[in-house]
Amino acid sequence: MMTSTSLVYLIALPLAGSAILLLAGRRSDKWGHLLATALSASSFFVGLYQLSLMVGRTNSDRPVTQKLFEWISVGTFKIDASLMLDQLSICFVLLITGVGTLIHIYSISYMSHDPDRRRFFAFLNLFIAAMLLLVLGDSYLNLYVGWEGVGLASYLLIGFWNQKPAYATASKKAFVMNRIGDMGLSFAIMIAFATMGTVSFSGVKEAAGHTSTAALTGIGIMLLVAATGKSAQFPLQAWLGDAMAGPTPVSALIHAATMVTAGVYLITRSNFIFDAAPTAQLLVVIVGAITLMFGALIGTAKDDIKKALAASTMSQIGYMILGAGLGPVGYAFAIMHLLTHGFFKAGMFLGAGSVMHGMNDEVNMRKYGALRKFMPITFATFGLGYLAILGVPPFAGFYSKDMIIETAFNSGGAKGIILGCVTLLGAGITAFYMTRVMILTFTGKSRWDEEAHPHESPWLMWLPMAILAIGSVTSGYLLSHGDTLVNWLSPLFVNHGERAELLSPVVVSGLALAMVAIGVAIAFVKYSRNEVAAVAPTDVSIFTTIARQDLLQDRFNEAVFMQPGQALTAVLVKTDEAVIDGAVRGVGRIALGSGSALRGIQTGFVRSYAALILIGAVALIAAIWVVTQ
Amino acid sequence: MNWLTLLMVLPLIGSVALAVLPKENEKLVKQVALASTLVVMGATIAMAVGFQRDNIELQFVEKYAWIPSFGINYALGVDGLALVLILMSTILAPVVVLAGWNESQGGRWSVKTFYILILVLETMMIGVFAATDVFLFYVIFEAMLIPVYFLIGGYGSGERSAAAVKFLIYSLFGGLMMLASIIALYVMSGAQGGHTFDLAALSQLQMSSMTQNLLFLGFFIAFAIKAPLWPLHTWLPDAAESATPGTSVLLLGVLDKVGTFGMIRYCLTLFPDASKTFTPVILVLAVISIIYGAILAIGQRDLKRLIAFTSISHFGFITLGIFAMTSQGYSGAALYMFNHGFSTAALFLVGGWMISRRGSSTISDFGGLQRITPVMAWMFFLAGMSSLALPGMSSFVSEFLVLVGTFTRYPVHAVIATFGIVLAALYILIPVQKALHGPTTPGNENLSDLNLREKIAIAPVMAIIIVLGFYPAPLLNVINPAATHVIAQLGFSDPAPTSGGK
Amino acid sequence: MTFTAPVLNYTLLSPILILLGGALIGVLVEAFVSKALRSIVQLSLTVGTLVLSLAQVWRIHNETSMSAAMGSVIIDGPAILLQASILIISIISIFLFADTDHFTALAAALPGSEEERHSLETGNQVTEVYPLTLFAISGMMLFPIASDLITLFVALEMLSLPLYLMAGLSRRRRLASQEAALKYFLLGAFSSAFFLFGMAYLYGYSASITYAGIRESVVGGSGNDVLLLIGIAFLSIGLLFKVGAVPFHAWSPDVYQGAPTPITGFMAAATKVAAFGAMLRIYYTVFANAQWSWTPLLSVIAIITMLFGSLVAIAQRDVKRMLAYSSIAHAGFLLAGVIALNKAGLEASIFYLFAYGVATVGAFAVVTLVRDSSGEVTDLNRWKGLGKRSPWVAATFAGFLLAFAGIPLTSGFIGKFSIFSAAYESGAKGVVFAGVLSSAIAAFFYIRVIVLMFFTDATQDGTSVQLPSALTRATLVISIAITIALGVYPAPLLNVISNLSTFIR
Amino acid sequence: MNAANYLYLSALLFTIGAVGVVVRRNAIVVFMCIELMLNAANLSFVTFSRINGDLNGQVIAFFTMVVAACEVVVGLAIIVTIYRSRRSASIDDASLLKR
Repeated sequence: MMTSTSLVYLIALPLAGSAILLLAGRRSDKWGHLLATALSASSFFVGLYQLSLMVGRTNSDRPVTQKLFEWISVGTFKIDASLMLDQLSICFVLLITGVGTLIHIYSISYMSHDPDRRRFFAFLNLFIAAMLLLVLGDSYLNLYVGWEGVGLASYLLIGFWNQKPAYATASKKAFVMNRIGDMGLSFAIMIAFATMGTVSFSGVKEAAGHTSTAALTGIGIMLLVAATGKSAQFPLQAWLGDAMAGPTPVSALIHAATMVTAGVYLITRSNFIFDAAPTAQLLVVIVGAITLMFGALIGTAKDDIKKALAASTMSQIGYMILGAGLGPVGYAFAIMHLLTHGFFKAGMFLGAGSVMHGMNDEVNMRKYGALRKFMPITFATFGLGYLAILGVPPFAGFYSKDMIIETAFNSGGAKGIILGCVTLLGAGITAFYMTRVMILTFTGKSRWDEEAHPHESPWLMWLPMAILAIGSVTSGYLLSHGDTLVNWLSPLFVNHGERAELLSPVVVSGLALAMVAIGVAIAFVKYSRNEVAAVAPTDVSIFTTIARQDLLQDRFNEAVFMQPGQALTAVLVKTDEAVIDGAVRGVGRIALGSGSALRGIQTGFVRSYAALILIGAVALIAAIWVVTQ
Repeated sequence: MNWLTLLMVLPLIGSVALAVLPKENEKLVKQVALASTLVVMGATIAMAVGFQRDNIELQFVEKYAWIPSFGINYALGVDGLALVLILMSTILAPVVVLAGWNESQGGRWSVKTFYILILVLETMMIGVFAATDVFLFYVIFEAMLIPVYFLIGGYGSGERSAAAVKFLIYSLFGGLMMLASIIALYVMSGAQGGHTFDLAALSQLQMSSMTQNLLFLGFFIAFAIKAPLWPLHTWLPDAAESATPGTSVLLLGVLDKVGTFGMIRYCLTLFPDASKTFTPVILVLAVISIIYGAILAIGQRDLKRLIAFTSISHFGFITLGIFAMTSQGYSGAALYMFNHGFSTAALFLVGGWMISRRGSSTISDFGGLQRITPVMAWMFFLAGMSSLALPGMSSFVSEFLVLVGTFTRYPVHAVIATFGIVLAALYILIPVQKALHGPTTPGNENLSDLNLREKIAIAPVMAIIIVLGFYPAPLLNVINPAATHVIAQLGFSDPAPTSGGK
Repeated sequence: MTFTAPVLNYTLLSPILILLGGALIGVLVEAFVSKALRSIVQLSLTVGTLVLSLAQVWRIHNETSMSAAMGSVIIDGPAILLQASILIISIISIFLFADTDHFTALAAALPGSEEERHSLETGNQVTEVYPLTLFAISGMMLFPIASDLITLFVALEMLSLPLYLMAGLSRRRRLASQEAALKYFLLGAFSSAFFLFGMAYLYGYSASITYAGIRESVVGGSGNDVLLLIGIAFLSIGLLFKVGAVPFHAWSPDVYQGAPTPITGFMAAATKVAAFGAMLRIYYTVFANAQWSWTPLLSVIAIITMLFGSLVAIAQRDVKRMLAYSSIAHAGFLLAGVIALNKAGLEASIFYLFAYGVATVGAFAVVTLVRDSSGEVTDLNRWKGLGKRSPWVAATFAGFLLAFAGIPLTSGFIGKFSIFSAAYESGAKGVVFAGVLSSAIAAFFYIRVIVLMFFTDATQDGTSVQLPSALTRATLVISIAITIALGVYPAPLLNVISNLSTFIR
Repeated sequence: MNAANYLYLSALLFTIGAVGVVVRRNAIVVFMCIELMLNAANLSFVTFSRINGDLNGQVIAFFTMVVAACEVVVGLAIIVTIYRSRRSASIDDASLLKR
């Protein structure tokens, strides 16, 4: 494999940025954000440069590596700190640095009033660095470092306003649930090392051939667990909604465009394992399917614009995971949807941020309405994103999502039918709740509080939105035109022969559009025709109630994990004091007690002492008698 | 040149110097103490430079007759493991002195006495790791208790004397168990070609498996008390709660390592078969300690107790790694000992500063520190991250090595132990949230942030934690040869990849 | 039958003869020297005698292996070592006698009587304690070197009778002191009756009163075992009583508490050396071949003694009683040395005896310093905060306690280690284990005292530490120095011991 | 007459003495009991001396008497002082020191 000397800069630049900003402290308040943005941008250009190099080479030579130094080496457990950039990771690099830079720019203005803006940018840079490490690491362990690094960054950013207890809790929740996922990843690594003796991607890829399906399935499932944690997939999805506590740019970058898609990357990257472990692969699909419905349903009931978008993110990632679970044919489409989603979802989040910016941080959509007139640019960009996520041709989503739906149908047998229907239904619901968001926010009558003075955001904010909007219009076409992306990625995946088509693309697109139309229609009927209450109505169906409570996910976790856990802790704390330490103290008390008891012998009367001696003598005689008999 | 003796003598010279200084001039006393610890650190580093990595023999060996009629020698020498631990001790000493600049005030006795005790303790810390004569080891092992006892009881807070007594009784009991075993070894050596306490010679003794098991237990109990292994841990939280932060650092960071160090140096070397016999039990205890310690830590309201329980969990990891009998496990454990020294130091020192500023060690009394004292808050956060073994921190490398090394031979134990990392997230983030986040709780609106001295004290610790996280090679290269050597001696070799039974 | 004139080797007997001479002179001094000079003369006389005797012991130490007085005493390596130990311990403890405040002005006077007050006021202090001490010491010197039953019995009484009296000489709490004397006397006499009866049976068994003769019959195995066993048993009672082994210990706490503290220190240290010396000689030479019969019994007694002493000591609130029980526990440890019945055991025991004796004297020396208006304060609760008031005294006491507890770098640890390893070598694993266990228990109360002194705040009750007089200070310094030195670098002494310690049979 | 009988007698006397020490309260009587034990021992000595046919036993008997005499001196001295200060010769009264 070709080696490069410049990969490290991708990571080093933003890392240096965060280090400088954190160490320099308040001194760098003036210029910190600019430096951070510049570094992120420069990292993006390094990425472009790498891309240009890569395009120039033939398929087989495209991946490049750079060994920095020997990180851990004990016995056969040898891990180099080395990076690998191939067709897959370059996509991520560009997404991360590109969208990342835009969001840096956006934040300069968005956070301008926050006293801690410098810290915010430091964390953003830290995130970029960690995320790049995640996608550039050449072994599962290196990936793991980035994996937890982004977790840390996300923790810091969700809790950026941690003086609000609720936010602090949200960040803790996110970290802990991610840790559960990370545990899965470490299991995967352990199994891999124990069975294959290596944990580097290339090594595992080779070894996978002669490793038992059982082991591979184990690894696969554990990787899936990791993915569910990081990508907020069922059953570890609960943290994403609360993660919206972070500043909106964060939600856009981390919890929409990049970090949450790491799971998809992991699964795609580990294609050689999943291809060889059908069971694991099936589980991936199931998780994806469940989550996409789960998210969609939650999305229908949320009045908080960010939470609604978060729910949709969850659901969209469900699509990607599902796609990735469909095997060789699916990987490319999963990635494609990931990229397009990166554009339109980030765009919409920034839009939401812009709206909040104008509505002094109001997030309840029931308090919006008729904002179309007041923030046209926001409306436009958001609208484009809306069309993209719906999958209306020729917008981005149309290409990426339909591909997944189509592949789902064509994955064969009942499985195919079911998955197909689920994805279709999901598309419908998506259309419904996104339309709902549009209507509640931008159309209809205004339902704001008095003090709200909605206004368009400054150019520093709408420019990134605009760029992303362009992306969400064009990216789909560009990537899929002539199967650009598919061919680009194909060398990474073992190609199986084409499957028999159940439905032709045209039919699928037709169905999908139909579903979308239905969804939109319902939404119109429900929210545009009749008046929307400024406060959420309480006389709603049980389903709505449940959906509003995120399908009871938190209640479930509390009942099943938290409360028993806390009970156990309380009990153990008591037993440690009472039983274990008690036993020790007991021994002491026994000694003391027997001591004072034996004191009784010392009566103070000479005669009793003499008696003791006499008894002793008699005892000796008795002993002798016994001996001599 | 007798490096090791030199290292042991230097602090003594320092303490003598202190003894002659006037009690009143506390500043001078502190400066002298700091200076001597720094000198020792320098000397240690100088020695470490001369250490030949790939040589598995003991190095810097010294041997003089001490009590010939019992075949007792004053014999010193270090292998990679001992060297690393001595390094840790001598680096921590100045940090502790500098960090705890004022913690010696308000004790029962003068500041002077405090630092004399510290320096005497440092001598013993070096000796206990360097001793290669079992008797010498035992002597130091026991004698060490006395200065610590007075440090806790004389300068601690709260139920200090009770805690000190508990610590002493526990340790003495363990020590006597070990003494019984040592006597037995001595007698056996007499029966098999001359009384001796030379470690190498004793490891050649022939003994029935029954005897070996009993003697092993004698040693192991002593060490399991030192490196608190469930269920012999209950002295640690009390001690840590009462001791001054600096003392706690030396106690948990260094002295408790004697336990895990002893398991390797004495239990494994002297009783290989017994070690194998008891491995299953010990592994279970280790795993219990990991989980139990973590859960208890989550349940604590007092910051110092919380840190103590996290250490119990960490010692579980170390023990697990030792008895996994794989090179990864062993090196991981050895590295873990080193790292734990520093992450605990960080936690205790920063925690100590928080406590002394707030005048309370109850976690819920803090709150919103991140806004008031950002630097201190950051340091505490970083220390916490290192304690939960975040990748990029040195502790991650060691913890992961332990887990991987264990998994290859004892997957089930490894899997259960891994749940510890989730609990770790909880026991660190809960205090972080309570103490650093949220609104500022009344009472600490105007706490002061770290001053320059404190920053200087904590900086090297953090530096080590992070640098070793990305580049642990320097230590691993020293440890690995010893690791492979020991594992081989026990007749083990790393399990080959199984290909999952295909 | 004809009597042959006895042949005496005066050189070998000289240490004892010197002591006796000194004692007699002391009696005369008591009679004729004016009361002003009396104490100082007595003291210097006594010390001089002791030093002279010690010098004499040194002179004869390498012309050993000879039996003096027609084989009724044997001067051999162990004898020299034991005599030297006794003398050294006596010297450092005699310094404590100098402070006459401990002793009643006039033992004959009624407590609280006009007579007593008068003699106090006129400073008419009788100093018979010095000659008594010398007599006792000479008995102690004779006890371990006796090699026939008569000498043994006479020596026993020689060392006991003065001690009975000395126990009653306290100036304060005289009733208690007299009671102590009475108890000590009655029980002592009682036990010596057993001792005598045992002698009778040994004589009956072997038709000989010399160790050599008895050993022959034991080796030969001829004769009636019942006689032998009863003999051994009853003889042992006498000896075990002297060393204070359970169940023959009961006197020691009361006597230790009642007697004047300097006496207690002297008694606790020196008597143990003498009694164990005799015991070692008898068991190692005379009864060695009847081992099968007595080791089990002795082991049981040893175990009970260790555990009993340690356990009861925990519950004590009086320093002197606490030390008494600790000395019981130590008697148990020393019995382990007797049981060992090998060279290592002998060496260990001798080392232990010396180390323990010195530390004991030192400990009691500290006790003499802690006082209030009405004399010594032995209630532990009033020792609180001693470390604050006078750190050095407290630290010294802590040092002795650590030695008793057998913490490394003190003489106690080396002693404990050597004696246990010897016992283990001879297969007495049970005893060793009990020993280790009781050491753990014992540590508990030694530490408790340290906590009291250092970690608890003083109660304002007029308890104060008297500034040690030059002589007391000497005692303290010498004993702590020896205690530490023997802990850090015992090699020289151990070598001396191992060169000398073989019994002549 | 069989010498063994003297031994039985002496054993008997010894036991009586020992029991006496334990049961009697008066210091003097107790002391007498001890004397009885000593003399029992003497009796055995003499008897054994007879059995073994040498004089050692009898010599010891003499020694014993001397020693016993000394004991009497010391003992009486102590008992008398106690009596004078307590106005009672009952050894049970003297029990200040206990536990």
